[in-house]
Amino acid sequence: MTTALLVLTLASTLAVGAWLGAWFDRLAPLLYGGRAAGPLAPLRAGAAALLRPRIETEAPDRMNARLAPGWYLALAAAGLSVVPFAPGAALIETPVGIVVWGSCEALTIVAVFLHGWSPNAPFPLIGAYRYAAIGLPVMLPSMFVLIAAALPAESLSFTAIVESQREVWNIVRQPLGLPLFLIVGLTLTLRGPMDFADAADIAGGTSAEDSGPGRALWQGARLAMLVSFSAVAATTFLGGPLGPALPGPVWLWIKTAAIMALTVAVGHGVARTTPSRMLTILWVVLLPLSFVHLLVSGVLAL
Amino acid sequence: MIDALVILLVLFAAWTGWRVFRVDSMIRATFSLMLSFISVGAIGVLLSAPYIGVATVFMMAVEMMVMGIFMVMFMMNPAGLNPMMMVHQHKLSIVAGVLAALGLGAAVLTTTLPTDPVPGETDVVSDLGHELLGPSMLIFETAGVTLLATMIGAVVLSSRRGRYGQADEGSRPPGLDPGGPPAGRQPEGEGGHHHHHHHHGGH
Amino acid sequence: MTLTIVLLGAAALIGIGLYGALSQQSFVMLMMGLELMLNGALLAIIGLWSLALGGMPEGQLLAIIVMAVMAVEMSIGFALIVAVYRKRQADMTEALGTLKG
Amino acid sequence: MSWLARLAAGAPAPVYPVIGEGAQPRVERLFASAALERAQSPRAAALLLVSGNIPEAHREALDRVHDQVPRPRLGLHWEGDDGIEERLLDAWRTLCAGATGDADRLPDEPPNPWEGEGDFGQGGEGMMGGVPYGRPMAMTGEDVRDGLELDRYTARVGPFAPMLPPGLVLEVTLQGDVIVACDVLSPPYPQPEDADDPALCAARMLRLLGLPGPADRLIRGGAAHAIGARRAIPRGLGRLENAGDARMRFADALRGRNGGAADGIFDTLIGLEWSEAALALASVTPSALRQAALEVA
Repeated sequence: MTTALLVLTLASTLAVGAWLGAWFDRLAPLLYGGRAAGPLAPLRAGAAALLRPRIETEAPDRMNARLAPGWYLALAAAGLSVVPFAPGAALIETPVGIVVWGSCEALTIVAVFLHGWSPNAPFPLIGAYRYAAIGLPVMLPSMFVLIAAALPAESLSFTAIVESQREVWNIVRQPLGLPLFLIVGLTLTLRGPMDFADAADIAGGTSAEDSGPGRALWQGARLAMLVSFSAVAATTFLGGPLGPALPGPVWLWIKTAAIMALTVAVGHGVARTTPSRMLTILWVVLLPLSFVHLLVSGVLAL
Repeated sequence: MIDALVILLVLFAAWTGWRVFRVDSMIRATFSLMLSFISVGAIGVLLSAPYIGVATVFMMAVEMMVMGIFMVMFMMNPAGLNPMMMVHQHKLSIVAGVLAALGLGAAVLTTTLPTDPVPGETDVVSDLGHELLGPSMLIFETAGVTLLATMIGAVVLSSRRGRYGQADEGSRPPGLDPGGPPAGRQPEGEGGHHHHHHHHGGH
Repeated sequence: MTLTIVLLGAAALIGIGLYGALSQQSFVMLMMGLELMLNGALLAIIGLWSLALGGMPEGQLLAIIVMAVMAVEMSIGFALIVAVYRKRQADMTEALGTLKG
Repeated sequence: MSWLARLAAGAPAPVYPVIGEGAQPRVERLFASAALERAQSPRAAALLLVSGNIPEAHREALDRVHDQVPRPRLGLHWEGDDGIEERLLDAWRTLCAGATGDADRLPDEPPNPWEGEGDFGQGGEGMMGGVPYGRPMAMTGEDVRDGLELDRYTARVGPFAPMLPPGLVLEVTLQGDVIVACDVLSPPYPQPEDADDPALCAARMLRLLGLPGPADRLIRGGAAHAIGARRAIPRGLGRLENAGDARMRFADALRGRNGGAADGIFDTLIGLEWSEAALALASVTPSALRQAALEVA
């Protein structure tokens, strides 16, 4: 019974969250002097994509072309499944929650790579290579940040991480964590400064040959991943379902929406540098920074 | 229920392992191997080793992504237009593989295997943590140092800049006495046979 | 019963891996064979630890060691491939009749 | 009309612009203000907006782009007259209502014969290289970056590629992401003076930096609010004598100043990554780029 309820909650969180994320995407221009669109705009865009036909490139890797968007969506769902909607109520209650989420992150790189590999076309392939080159080093800050969050909880499970934040949220204890994790989120959701897979200089990169339902599913999966990432970030840094008066899931939804808005805003307003420069920044700045973050968090957690 | 799932996953792991050497796509081969690892990881999760299982999935996803890029870099198979079967001593390998599998299988079948499953209430993850940073700390630390040595070794090996000049130029060790002939011998002629022809097609 | 099947699966993986390691000409494919053999070893360790050792923590430690071995094998293997390719433009085992400079 | 089609008809029309001679500024201004979606590739579009004169030599390329837009599709011509936005929206609604749209212009077959050669007919020697269907396959070759001498891949980009100035056709040889050889096959189309408007020039770079929103705002006459746009451009990229580097030209354009001549810009592309090269080309004005290309071509 509880399981069925949790499955339903997870599915509706992903669906409603994806719509909300798409709307945020259309509200974000307001911040940067553009025009916004109404809440129906995401549905219209989705319908427009669904209405278009599927295109087949020459000699594609057909199986992977069909599967890649599905993988991406499945990984978003799997990542969300270890997040507790109320204290102790995750769909999959596991002692190694953050490792499960880490695996979803790593497999996301594979899914995006396959999406770029499968059409057998130059620009998608370049996007796939770039994403693999950027995505792999991004895994390191991600792991450091998550392990740092696990230290005060003395556990790898998200439920314990939530419990450890009853007194004070991790965002206060570990202020560097959220900014570093935001970079991971931008990478996972192919957004703004970290969108090296679907960039403008390669005509949309891995999505350049997408049309029709495949494109709709891919964009939907990107948004679902945004929801999952934000829920994980809200659980790790903002205390997840903890909060006064309102029930746990509502707090998680509110916090998730806040992180989504933050991610979308950063994605729309921060410039993307060139891949080789970003690679240098990742290895030379972000990796040592996340290591220092882990060290400080470890000392504080003693 | 768990048994049935484990059996299915074992079969899937073996089948995807077999597909690695049978598909004509570099990327499919790589990610077929990844699926084989993921099924072993899933077996770990089902058989009450959640950390080992999930960590296998995480590690192999990263490793196989790197492997895939190396495949594309170094395999000679443009666009999958031709079969990827590039083998030597094929019959010998088949015989060796089959013999190894049969031998190990026979050993498994003839042994009386003990039955002593993990007790249900064990907290295996915290057990593992205490083991790693307790009695087996030395082993764990040794693994850590080995990995560090590996990192340094890998960078040194693959770097172009070397102590004796660029790695792709004929490297010459310094002489035994100042200005003398280089220590050691230079191989005569070029090693390796060149199968890459520089071919410029018209279009 | 489950343990037998898991171990038979491990034997099959080791056999397939051995076939790959012996038969493949391309270095990268050869390494895939080696990885597959280690995968079989990992499966056997997980199975034995879970079903025959009564939850002894050293069993999990062994699995961690196998994973570390895989990481070492991968990175040194790829570094060697790069080094050899840089020197000889060779990516096949036959091209290395000699290991001299 | 199904509910899905009715919903879709309300979406911004996905348009892929094909920009000909003299049409660049008006097309860029149209997409900055209208309720249209500028598709990043023809596959993402339903409408093809052809504006300005397309030279005879590029008609086949136009037909190919036309056929890459998935069916049902509609192609529209625009010569600068008013009401184009309504025409595009009408066309999009017609397509959503189930119109069949334009037929293919080219036969759906490879542009060149197969020319099989080699063990498996892929056309090369051994197992690599070759030009099946006239497409040069990747082949190992000299290398400008790390000395590994991995595969080089030659392709033509242009004349209607979204990241390059309209009309420019480059034959680039890429090694991974790095340009090892680059020929100008055809210079950018002549554009009116208006195309050198600093706002349009800066907006083109902003778009490449992943900031389409601030780019549109800049074209509409506002200020570009974006974080790190100038610093995202690598220092020394596309450095020219007397004209600074791309970062400086971008800062100048934001201040409303035009860059000067761009002679030698194509020589700076060798050794750059593709995204850097696109930025470097966008950092000079269309007229200067055309001059530089005419000298090389």
